[in-house]
Amino acid sequence: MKEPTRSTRFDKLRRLTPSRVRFDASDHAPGLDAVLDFQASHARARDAIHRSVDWDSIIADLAPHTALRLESKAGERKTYLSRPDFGRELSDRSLLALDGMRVEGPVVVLADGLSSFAVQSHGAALFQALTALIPELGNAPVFLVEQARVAIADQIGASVGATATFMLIGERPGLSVSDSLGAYFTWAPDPGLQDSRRNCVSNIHANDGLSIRDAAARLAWVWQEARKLGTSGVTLKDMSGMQKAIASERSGE
Amino acid sequence: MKEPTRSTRFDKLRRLTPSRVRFDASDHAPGLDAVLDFQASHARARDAIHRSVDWDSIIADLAPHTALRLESKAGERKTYLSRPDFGRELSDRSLLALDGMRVEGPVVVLADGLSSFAVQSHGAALFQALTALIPELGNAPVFLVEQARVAIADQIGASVGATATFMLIGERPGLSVSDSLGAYFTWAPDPGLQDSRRNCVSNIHANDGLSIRDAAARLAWVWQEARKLGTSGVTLKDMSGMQKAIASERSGE
Amino acid sequence: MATYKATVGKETFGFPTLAALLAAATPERSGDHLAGIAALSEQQRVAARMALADLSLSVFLNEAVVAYAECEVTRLILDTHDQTAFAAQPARNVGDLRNWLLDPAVSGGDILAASPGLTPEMVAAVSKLMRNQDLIRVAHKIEVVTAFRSTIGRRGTMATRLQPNHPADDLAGIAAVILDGLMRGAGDAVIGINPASDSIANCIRLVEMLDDLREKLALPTQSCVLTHVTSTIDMIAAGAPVDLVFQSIAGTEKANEGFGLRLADLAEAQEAALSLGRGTAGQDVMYFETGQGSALSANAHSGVDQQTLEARAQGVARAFRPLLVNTVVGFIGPEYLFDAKQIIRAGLEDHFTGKVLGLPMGVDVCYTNHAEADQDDMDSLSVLLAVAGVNFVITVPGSDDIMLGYQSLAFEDIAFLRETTGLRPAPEFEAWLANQGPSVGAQPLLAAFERIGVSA
Amino acid sequence: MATYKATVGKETFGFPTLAALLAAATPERSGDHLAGIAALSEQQRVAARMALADLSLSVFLNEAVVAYAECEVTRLILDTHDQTAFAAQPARNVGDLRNWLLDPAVSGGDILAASPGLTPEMVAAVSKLMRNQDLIRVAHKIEVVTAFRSTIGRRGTMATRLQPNHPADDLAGIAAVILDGLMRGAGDAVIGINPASDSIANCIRLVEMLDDLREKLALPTQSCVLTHVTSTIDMIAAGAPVDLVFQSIAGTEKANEGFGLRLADLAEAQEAALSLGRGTAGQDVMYFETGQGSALSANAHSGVDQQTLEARAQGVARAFRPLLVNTVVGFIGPEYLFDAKQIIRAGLEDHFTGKVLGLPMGVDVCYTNHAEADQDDMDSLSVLLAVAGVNFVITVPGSDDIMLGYQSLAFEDIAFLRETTGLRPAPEFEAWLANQGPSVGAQPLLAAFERIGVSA
Ligand code: B12
Ligand code: B12
Repeated sequence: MKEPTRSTRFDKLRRLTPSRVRFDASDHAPGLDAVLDFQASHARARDAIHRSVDWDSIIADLAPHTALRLESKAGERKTYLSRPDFGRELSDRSLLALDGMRVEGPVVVLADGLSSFAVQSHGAALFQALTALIPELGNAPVFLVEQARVAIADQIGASVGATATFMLIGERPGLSVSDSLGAYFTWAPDPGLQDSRRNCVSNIHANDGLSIRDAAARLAWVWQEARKLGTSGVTLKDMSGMQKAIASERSGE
Repeated sequence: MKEPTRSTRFDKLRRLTPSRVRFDASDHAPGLDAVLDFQASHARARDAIHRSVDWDSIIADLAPHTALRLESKAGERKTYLSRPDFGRELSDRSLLALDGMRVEGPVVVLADGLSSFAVQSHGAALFQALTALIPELGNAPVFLVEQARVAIADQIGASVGATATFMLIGERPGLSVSDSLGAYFTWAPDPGLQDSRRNCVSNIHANDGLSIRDAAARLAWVWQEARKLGTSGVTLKDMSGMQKAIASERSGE
Repeated sequence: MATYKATVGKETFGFPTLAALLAAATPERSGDHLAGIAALSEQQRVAARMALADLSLSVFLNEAVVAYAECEVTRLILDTHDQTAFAAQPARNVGDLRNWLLDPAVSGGDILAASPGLTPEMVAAVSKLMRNQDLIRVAHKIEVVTAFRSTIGRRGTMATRLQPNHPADDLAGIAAVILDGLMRGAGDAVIGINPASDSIANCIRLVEMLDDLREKLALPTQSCVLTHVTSTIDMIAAGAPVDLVFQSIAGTEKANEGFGLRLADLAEAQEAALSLGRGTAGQDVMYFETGQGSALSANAHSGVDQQTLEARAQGVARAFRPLLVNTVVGFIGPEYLFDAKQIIRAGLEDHFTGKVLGLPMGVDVCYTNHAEADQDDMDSLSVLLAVAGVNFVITVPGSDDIMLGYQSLAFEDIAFLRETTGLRPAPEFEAWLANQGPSVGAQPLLAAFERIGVSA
Repeated sequence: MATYKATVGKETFGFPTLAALLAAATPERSGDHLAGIAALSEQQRVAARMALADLSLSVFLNEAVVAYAECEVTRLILDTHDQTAFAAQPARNVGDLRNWLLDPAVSGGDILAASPGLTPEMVAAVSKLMRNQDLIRVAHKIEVVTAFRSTIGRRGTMATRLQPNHPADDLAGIAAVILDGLMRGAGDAVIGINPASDSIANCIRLVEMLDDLREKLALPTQSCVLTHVTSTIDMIAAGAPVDLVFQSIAGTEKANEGFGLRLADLAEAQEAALSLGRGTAGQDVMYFETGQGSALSANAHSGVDQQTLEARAQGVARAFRPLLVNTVVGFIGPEYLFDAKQIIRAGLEDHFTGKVLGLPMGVDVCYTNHAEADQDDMDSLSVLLAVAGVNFVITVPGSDDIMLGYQSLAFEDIAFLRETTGLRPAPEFEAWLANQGPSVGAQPLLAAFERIGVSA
């Protein structure tokens, strides 16, 4: 007995959505192929969360720019997952490493976040694309942070006196895409800021997501606007209508 | 509304068993007092497993006898619980500590096992009672082992050349008794021995269990028999009928 | 200085406030550890439960866990508390209440009659004294029936939300998922989309498409675009065919502020939706989502444990006669519910407290990839909820919500639950399904989809 | 050199033997880690499942996981394999078998007809491809009915073993617990004591007391003293009133050796018990217990994963027409089943494999204090098993077995399960309970206890 072959009758409908649609009116359990594919996706997504980043290869890809490795207070993955507050603060050692360092202009922070695959695959490339558009980013080392949450960029930026931070961080992996990078921009970083002070460019990945080029362009645009406004976040977004632009861009309208 | 007071009608029956009997024909859920008592017992039992032993106070209680602290390969509690094989072997450091040490006659090993409360409450007392009956035990230090399983006594005994081992170890805590000590006697200890080569005197505790005095007497008796037979375990037990003796002793027949 | 105390073994534990007592009594939860208010040992937890069992219910009417002056949720709860119903129910302390709820002689109707006299905090407190089986047993007794175009919550039935999300709000893509869901009998609670883009124009486009589809298919169900309540008001003003008003709600004023929400908005929206008179089987027009951790995630928890705050969010819901309320139980992540054990427990708690408060409770049986959970655990939770009598569950294609990045139940899980527990769809929807002939995938349905431009 | 392989993502994984493949495909289990045979990553586990899905069922007839020459359990399995039934069922590979079992058109009767053609290893293998819901769904279809004085396993019923253990085998203490259990409707599967002392004289004393009580109360149930099978043979020879023969069994000859057991002993004991002809509703006289981890704990696992070995133990059971078989799922400790997730999964697996093999499966829903589990988890597992159609569960007073130091279900859990799932006792027992009048605790029962010297 073979598994009932999936009817091709609905293939046109299937192409309309990336969802795991089935088009089958029976009371059957899902096919075994679908079940095993689901499990493989889940394994990959979990791997993305739990595997650590190969920072050396990222450092190589950042050349000729220099990088400085930092870590949060979370220490290990299990703590990171249950204590987001620790992920928002630098360890004492990392704080010491920044002691006395001053930077002119904005800085880039690359962080593992919830997906090591994301920063591994797209981190250096997005940085390179960004520096091409914002040369000032070349003045400072790139900060590579382990076990980090979005808000840790505030502490880094404030402690070196940066005018703004670009936080490029792994988003929580979904079942179908596990290497999605998120970029959070914050003008005048300061520990304790609300997320409403940030702008977010999300879903940067090669799988129907935002391309590196488009993401860099969008972030550069945010950077220009923020310089004019002297702030970032909700205010900036409201004025730009960026949100809509991204949505229509994605749906290809 | 008060919780229906437990009828006293069945108190006579209740005294017949230490079980959590209820004597209530209703379809009601158990009373809240019973539920909370259960939870308190569970907390205590788990505490007994996870709390570590205060070895210093045991060492004080062992005086004038000297003690040597050892540890298994298990390291921490979580590993201990999932890897009984590690609990049966000494760490490299502990092995080194035994290097060159020789002992005449039998030795006593005190170990945490699955209940720190057990060895804490009854370990030193049982040792003192035992030495009173078996003076040879005074010749060697008492070995105190952390994260240990029963079989680790084989390695200790063999490595110091002891003729026999008395392993006094915390039994897995039940809901109603969480400080029960088990004693395992092994003649001619050797790593890799089966449990069938040991004799067990179990349920040593103050809560309807075997008393320290009776346990010591029983173990001394096993020791005498083993010396005559030149072995321990199933053979010895079969000949002694000890099992029956203990059972009738307990049921007070 | 400890106001509440109890002794376990030889140790006496004290708890300075009602909030601290509740937090220590609650089953272990990563979010309460994160907030620094969880019990520090199992013994302390049992002590808190002992103190809680003896606590008079009237204490909850005098000591608010979040100050009355500072929080409109507290004001709503206390101002609408029904003294007569409170006096009429026989329990004097929290332990009594537990025993009364579990008493086989006490029916679901008795509980619903007492419900207006119980505050969310009382109900949260009593749940902390209950095992999973107690949460299931009590919820199982309570039948909360609501209706709009379908009738939801009747004993022996279990409905589903069909959630056809699409990352770019593509109409054809959404319609394809709806067809997939209908073919397997999903959608009797609601067909509800989370929009990727929140703009009102986009939301109107979505709701019009849903309404069109529903009319063409003569579907006895309701549609919803889950956008902000104020946007829905605007949509209604613009003449959009809005069936239900959706809103995420939380258990403190401050957390609702994070959602851009004041309680007055909800009343206004409810009135607007009612004015349309679109229901046929009934006129329950509100749909709420909640979820443990939302207040803490906005740093707006005021030292109250997340399960008590969840019950308070439900206290908000019951003021607005909802058609549907569901907890999105494992959505945010492991910092609030660490693993399957915590998700399962929270799901049963939220369902229980909601039902005792008289709500038409559904559950989004779900988890994220960074939580310690998998499909096996969702299978378990879904069966437990089916036995407990859940009104509805959320379903997506193949369990994978590609827009929100988390896993919920799949359309096909309904067949499993119906086969093993005997539960049936909402009656109007069941009749509609029967009309589709032996196979729902057959001609009438496909023809209707073709008429809206989606052809196979 | 890898005989079996599959690719996940970009990585190809190989598995040298059938045993290695099965071990890698099984859901995570601490015992398999302890044995050093567990999958090293989730990806590898999925790969093993993919390879397993494509594996022809005939491979199981040619490659024994424990060598035929060395193991009488393997010989029993292969020598009694029914080629005709195997050929008649439509599945050719393990994936097919999974689909066939789940097919709504395939009934429990169809599965039982195919069962003699399926080896325990095939059934273990297919379970590794199944989610919890699949294990429940298939088991739910299968009705295995057995009988001695009561009839056990009928659809819509769930029976219980009343386990009145006492640390000193005190007769009055045991009788008191039996009364407590009967008052709450426990005991229709068996009243079965684990003796504290194994001596034959003691066991006879116990079984005589049980029989006396049963007769005085006219109880339509059977009694059992769970001592070694060879002791039971001696008891029968000595004229003791033995209803059932008990034995713990494991999945390898070497592990059974650790129990002092040869398969021939079972046949001999069965014959002896049958010769007494004591059954009234039927003549099923064997009672077996199993439990994942028993072989590894005796260092007799031969590199086979613990769940496959459990199915092989069930393969032993089915050769002897048992009245009752149960897994003692969480008894040994966390080194085999680490936490509630593993215990729940193992409980559902053992129930599933047993049912597919045609066994009257019960489950001891239990845990020890060093495992990561609590009453909430047992509540969940017991509901899942009730929905799956478990034949019986074990019950002790207040969940606390004071003799064996672990927690099982409580007498009062039965009322909960019956109330929420509608399951009923064994029919003969239900009639007996009805005869006791409105309250089982009433006079007739107490009077009978008084006649044996236990008075309230
Ligand atoms: C988890 C999540 C949330 C959680 C965040 C709390 C938590 N405990 O993690 C909750 C549910 C509270 C949330 C709320 C919102 N979110 Co959100 N969220 C996400 C999600 C699913 C994952 C984020 C992630 O993985 N971060 C990485 C980890 C490592 O970062 P973290 O430090 O742990 O978490 C921080 C960020 O997640 C950040 N964050 C989360 N959402 C948003 C949204 C904006 C605009 C900003 C600036 C920051 C931000 O807040 C967290 C705490 O500092 C993303 C989808 C995605 N693919 O990324 C959407 C996403 C980022 N969120 C989005 C939106 C729109 C919102 C809301 C505005 C929704 C609303 N209408 O109310 C709110 C506002 C959030 C705020 N604080 O200002 C959009 C952003 C679109 C854009 N380009 O601007 C996304 C992309 C989803 C989508 N496609 O609709 N969100
Ligand atoms: C767990 C347990 C077992 C497990 C052990 C495996 C495991 N993974 O732990 C299993 C289920 C396999 C088992 C089997 C038996 N057990 Co046992 N077991 C226990 C129990 C409940 C707890 C033991 C404990 O906490 N040990 C402490 C930990 C730290 O030690 P460990 O190194 O982790 O585990 C070792 C010991 O437990 C030892 N062990 C376990 N049981 C026995 C029995 C004897 C006679 C000996 C010498 C050793 C021994 O074997 C383990 C592996 O080396 C005790 C009850 C109690 N209150 O102690 C009964 C108990 C010790 N067992 C008992 C008996 C009779 C047996 C059996 C002979 C039963 C039978 N008829 O088949 C078998 C034989 C065991 C053997 N290997 O020779 C009796 C002993 C009575 C006596 N005074 O001699 C006890 C007291 C229970 C009782 N009241 O009936 N047992």
